[in-house]
Amino acid sequence: NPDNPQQTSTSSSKPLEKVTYLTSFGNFGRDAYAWVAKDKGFFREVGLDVDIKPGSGTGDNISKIEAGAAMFTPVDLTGLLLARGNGGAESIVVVAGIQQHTMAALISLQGNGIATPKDLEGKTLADSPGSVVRNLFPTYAKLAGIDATKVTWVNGAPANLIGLLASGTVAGIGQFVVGEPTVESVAKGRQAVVLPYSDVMNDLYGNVLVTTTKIAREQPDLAKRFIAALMKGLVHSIDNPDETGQILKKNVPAAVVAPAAAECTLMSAFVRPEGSGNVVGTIDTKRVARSIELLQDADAMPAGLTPDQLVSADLTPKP
Amino acid sequence: MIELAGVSCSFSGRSGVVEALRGIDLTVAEGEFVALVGRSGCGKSTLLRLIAGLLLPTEGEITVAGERVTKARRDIAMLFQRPALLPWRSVIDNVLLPVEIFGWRRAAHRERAARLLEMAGLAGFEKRLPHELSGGMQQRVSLCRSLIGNPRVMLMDEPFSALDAITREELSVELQRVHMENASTIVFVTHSIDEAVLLADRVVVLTPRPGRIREVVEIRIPRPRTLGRNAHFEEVARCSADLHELLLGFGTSAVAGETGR
Amino acid sequence: MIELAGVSCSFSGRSGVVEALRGIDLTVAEGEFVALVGRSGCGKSTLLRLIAGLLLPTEGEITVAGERVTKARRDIAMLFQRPALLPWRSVIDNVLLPVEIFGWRRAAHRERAARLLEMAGLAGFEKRLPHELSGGMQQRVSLCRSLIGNPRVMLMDEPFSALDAITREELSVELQRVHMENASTIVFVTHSIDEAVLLADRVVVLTPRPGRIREVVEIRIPRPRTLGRNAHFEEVARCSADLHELLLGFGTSAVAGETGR
Amino acid sequence: MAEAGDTPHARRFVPSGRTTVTAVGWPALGLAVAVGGWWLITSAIPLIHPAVLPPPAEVLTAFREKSAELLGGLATTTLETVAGFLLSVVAGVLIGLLLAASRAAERMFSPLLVAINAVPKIALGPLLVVSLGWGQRPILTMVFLLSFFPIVLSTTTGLTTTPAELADLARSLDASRWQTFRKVRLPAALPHIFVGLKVAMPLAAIGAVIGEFQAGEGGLGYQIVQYSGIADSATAWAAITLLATMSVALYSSLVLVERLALPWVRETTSER
Amino acid sequence: MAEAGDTPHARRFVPSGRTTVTAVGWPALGLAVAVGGWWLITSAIPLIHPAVLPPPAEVLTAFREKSAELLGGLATTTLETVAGFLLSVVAGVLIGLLLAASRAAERMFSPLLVAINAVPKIALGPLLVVSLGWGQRPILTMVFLLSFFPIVLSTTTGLTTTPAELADLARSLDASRWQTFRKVRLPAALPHIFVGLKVAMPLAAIGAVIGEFQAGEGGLGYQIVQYSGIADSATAWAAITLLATMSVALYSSLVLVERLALPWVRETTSER
Ligand SMILES: Nc1ncnc2c1ncn2[C@@H]1O[C@H](COP(=O)(O)OP(=O)(O)OP(=O)(O)O)[C@@H](O)[C@H]1O
Ligand SMILES: Nc1ncnc2c1ncn2[C@@H]1O[C@H](COP(=O)(O)OP(=O)(O)OP(=O)(O)O)[C@@H](O)[C@H]1O
Ligand SMILES: [Mg+2]
Ligand SMILES: [Mg+2]
Repeated sequence: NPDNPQQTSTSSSKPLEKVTYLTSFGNFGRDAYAWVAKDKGFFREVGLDVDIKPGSGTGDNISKIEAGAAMFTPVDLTGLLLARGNGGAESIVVVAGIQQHTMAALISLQGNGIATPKDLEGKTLADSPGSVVRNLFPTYAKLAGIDATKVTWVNGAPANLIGLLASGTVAGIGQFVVGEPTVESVAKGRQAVVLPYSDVMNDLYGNVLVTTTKIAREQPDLAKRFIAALMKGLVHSIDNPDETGQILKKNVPAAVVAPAAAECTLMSAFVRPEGSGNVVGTIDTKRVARSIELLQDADAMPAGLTPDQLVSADLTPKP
Repeated sequence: MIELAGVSCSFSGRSGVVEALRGIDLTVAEGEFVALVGRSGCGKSTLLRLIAGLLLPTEGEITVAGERVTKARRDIAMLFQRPALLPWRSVIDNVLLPVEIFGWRRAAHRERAARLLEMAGLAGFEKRLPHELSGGMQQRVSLCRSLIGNPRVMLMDEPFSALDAITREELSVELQRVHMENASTIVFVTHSIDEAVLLADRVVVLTPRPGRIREVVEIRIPRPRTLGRNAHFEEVARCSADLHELLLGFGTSAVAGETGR
Repeated sequence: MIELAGVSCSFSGRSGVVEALRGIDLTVAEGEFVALVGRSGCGKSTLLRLIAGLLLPTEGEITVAGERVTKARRDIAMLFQRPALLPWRSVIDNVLLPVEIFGWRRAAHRERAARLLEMAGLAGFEKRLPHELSGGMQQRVSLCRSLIGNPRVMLMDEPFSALDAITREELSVELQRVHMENASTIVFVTHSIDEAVLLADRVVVLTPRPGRIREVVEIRIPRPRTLGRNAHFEEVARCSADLHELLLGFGTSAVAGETGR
Repeated sequence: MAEAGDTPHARRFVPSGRTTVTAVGWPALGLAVAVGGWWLITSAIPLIHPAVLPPPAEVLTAFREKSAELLGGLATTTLETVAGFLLSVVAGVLIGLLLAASRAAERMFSPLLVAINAVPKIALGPLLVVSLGWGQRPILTMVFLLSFFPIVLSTTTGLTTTPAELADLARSLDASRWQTFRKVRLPAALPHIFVGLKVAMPLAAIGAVIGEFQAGEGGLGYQIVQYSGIADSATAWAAITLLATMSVALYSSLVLVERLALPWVRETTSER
Repeated sequence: MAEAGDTPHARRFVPSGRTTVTAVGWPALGLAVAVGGWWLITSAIPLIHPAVLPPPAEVLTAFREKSAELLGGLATTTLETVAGFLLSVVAGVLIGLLLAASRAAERMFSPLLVAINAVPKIALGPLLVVSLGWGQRPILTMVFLLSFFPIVLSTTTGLTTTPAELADLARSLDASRWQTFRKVRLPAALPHIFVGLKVAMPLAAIGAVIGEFQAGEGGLGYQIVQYSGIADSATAWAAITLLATMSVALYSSLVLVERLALPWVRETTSER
């Protein structure tokens, strides 16, 4: 580990505490900030030895955190809310916001005849069942003023979506906004058309960092230190996309620098939107409440859940 | 009908070569009944398999009805030393197998099959599977199967070896009848000198490994022949004694004729 | 040594029940040599399998050496009608199988196995696999296997059926020698009346299905016995004729004795 | 036959009551053991967190709540599994036949079949969807891809290991290739082929599920993804349990077919 | 032996040149056909978009560029596959033995084994990770879960279909269960067992990949996820191709082992 000797010496008095962290999915640019925090020694500075494991998406990650296989992971807030609404994820608590707005989007290619949401009518889109984009689509359609019933959804495993789009099998796919450069690189010269859900659903968060209520309650100090260090990594990664790409490559040989850096650049606007101040990771419970309302209105979850049941106000970074 | 000219056959395995037959010259005329006798392991089965086209000779040539043998022929029926019944077929279906293979109508031959089975003492067992039969009964099923096609040539490898003396006699008589009625050519392997003398026009005596023809003994007794003391008792006794001596002549112990390589 | 009291055995299959044996009462004394003769399918093999403990009787009781037979015993060697060789084992390894099973030392019996094979005319074939042997050779391997353990009781199901007359005579002599040396008890199935008369102290004649004991013929000829014309020629001829008649007595055609259900 | 114990006796009809006990009683006991074990590690001594393996009671509740939906999924998936399996059987036996008929074909194609078989099927999703669209066709193809190999292999092995004496018999009758195949080699190969079919059956079920993951619009696989996507593990496990039950049922019917089709095998071989 | 044509002759040694041709020539031809087909549909007449199935040339380039990394992945995955496969063989044969030894056990557990086998392994990811952590243990477990069933089934089938005459022989010698197993039933079952092993081998490779998907931190499966995540399908397919090649190589060694271990099978059966 290339931590500089100065940092090592400051924290060598106490043994490092072990923490297992799961990325949201695999090891891509959008999840590289954890590697940055580790590589730059931010975790070590606060006395933590973090083990970073590749995650497998919101549902799996929630299960693994609940069962104690890992302590922290970013998951999509919408997915978490839906899970909670279904009676699951009961011991999960949100401790920081990674992306202040949902990165969920529909991505199409120029030439597919999609420029505005209205153009989606009559088209075929692909995403996996249970994904955020698909779950939220009816709400998105309502807010964007289009008829959801005129859009055909087909199934596609996450790893296959870009191929389906590039080969012209479908007109659009569900993706995170940061998928844009990847889509363009595969589409060979055709430009991507991105319709971010955040255009019409400004309150909805993207990925949020979660842990269990038990950790939040019993190890608040450790959680605080972890959150602070991770946020430091997050800031560093969006400020230095190229370095982030390198760091990721160094730690995960199967990663590729350029697309990772591009993802970081794109993510920047979601992590630190205009006017959000200097602090990253904040959670506004009012916005969470409105998100819950949104989903309840869309009949996606039952009534009753309140933000304070879900968010640990003590731990979230404050502006 | 059957001609073998300078036929040799060797087998090679991981532990060396066995020369089973060497330089066999033999002609079997149409309608002739030839018995093949010789010590165990001298190559009798191999010889039948060569004539049947199941094995190609390492040397020499075999012709049947003027045609060189390169594969099996439908006018030759082979009765194997082991019954070789299909375990999933009932007795009668095993007997009818050649009928199916030859593309004949099953219905037309069913009755004949039943009659053959009855002749072989297997009436009532038509529907049974082979494993429900005793060894001798299986052998008789196999005999019926080889007879069903009315073959011009029959190659029979110890067809009666698992049968008791009485059944053996009865079936020998039947076989003689079939032979005379159909004028079929028969090559018959047996270990019983009595049987050879009873049935054959000529008895071919093979030497032990490598099998060569030691002598061909002609049996000049008019047909139909019967067992027991009869007018030709002396000829029978002479032939039997001859054959016994010929077989015995290879040495006093079985060991002499048997070497692995 | 072996006692059967009221033993019956039936098989049931999908197409009905076959009564193979009915009411067999038989005592075989220690050191006695009993031959079993009867028409094919009359239940001889079944009887041996019952004594060997491979089959339980439907009725009656069987005891060997005073103990009721419920499973196979190591002091009984069974020689099956078919050679039943393990196809993956060489000839000598097949012969040594009982040695391994009994937990004896292989090395100590290897030489004896080789000697047995030589006696059976199989010298030089020790390393070969069973499929490289002729039918008669396989049967002889199986014979050697049954002898290797020096069993007190031997149950032999047509051990010489696939052998030529000479080998058969030689091995008969060997078997007599073993019998006399070891004082072993032997029950021996054969289709050859000559063989039965040559070897047995008593010959048990079974009726066709269901197999019952028709008669037990005693052969009072002193041992060692030899083949051919000898001092006891008349006794031999008398016994042979008796047996032939007994066997024949079941009707003129094989059909009579055979019904499926 | 279903006699217990080591000692053999003349085969006789087994009282039917006995057969029923072994045919139903033991599997039921096995099921009880399995469910008991499941209950033990999730409820009694909760070793495993319900989020990764929910207790049986929760799964049952989830099943009750969503039974209509789940049973609908079951119907879809069963249909796909059976249809795809039948496809596999036909095609697998034919390919097996081809490989058995020609050594050149075997040498040429069996490495390719192994290669195809070893490709993780997830990676084939886009290819299937792009070439076959959504719905039945790619799903059946996926079922086929997962289950053909055992059938091909067992067919080839069965057909190329006909006992020499039976093959000689067919040859001595100068039977055509087709006749030899139909009357001798195929029946002799059936015991082998059935092993292949039995291995292929659960694979077919997995194929249907993977197919639904990638190109489905319903069915148990679709539901598994959907419900695990929102961490509703109870419902996801209800779907998984249904899937397993379906496989066991289909497998058992296969065993039954085998038993009816090949009575001679049990008679000429020794079970234990 | 490797003689062509229908007519049988006395078996004799086959000239070794001939054997080499059939052993190497045909598979090479098969490979050429496969790559040719691939090239045809992707490059010559581009039916399929390169994002879905990249042309062979691109895959080759990707392999050249990342060869060190991919070969590292290959080593990892091969190790996992082989280790997991060996585990499967040992455990599978033991389970098969148990099921063969007792009818009660068979009736009780075989439905459970079918059920386990039919659970889509993807759904087991969290369970495995939670109980076994990351790395070797869950991956080997995954390999085992995918490949044990064919081995169990073929072992059980092989052991319970010993030719009756051989089983009788063992019984007549009053052989113990263990002796009967070792000296008679197991050798007689080997041809069956090898079919199971051959089916299990490619499944083991898939198991390693799926395991890596879920709990891995390296290996070909991990690389497949990573590179398809950034839509670098050429590299992903390079990894898939390597995986397929590995399977073919492992499968071929298995065939070789079988041929060396069971010479008698080829001699007592008729191939074609
Ligand atoms: N497939 C084979 N491989 C190797 N050797 C063989 C094969 N078949 C037969 N032999 C050898 O060829 C010789 C002759 O065998 P064959 O079966 O023709 O004898 P046979 O005269 O029929 O003997 P028997 O009377 O015992 O049946 C034997 O020494 C045998 O070992
Ligand atoms: N497994 C079985 N199932 C059904 N019936 C059987 C079985 N084994 C033998 N039988 C029947 O029992 C009867 C006696 O058979 P067994 O084999 O004892 O005859 P055998 O006297 O040895 O005849 P062979 O001299 O032909 O060998 C036969 O009618 C046979 O059909
Ligand atoms: Mg012979
Ligand atoms: Mg018998």
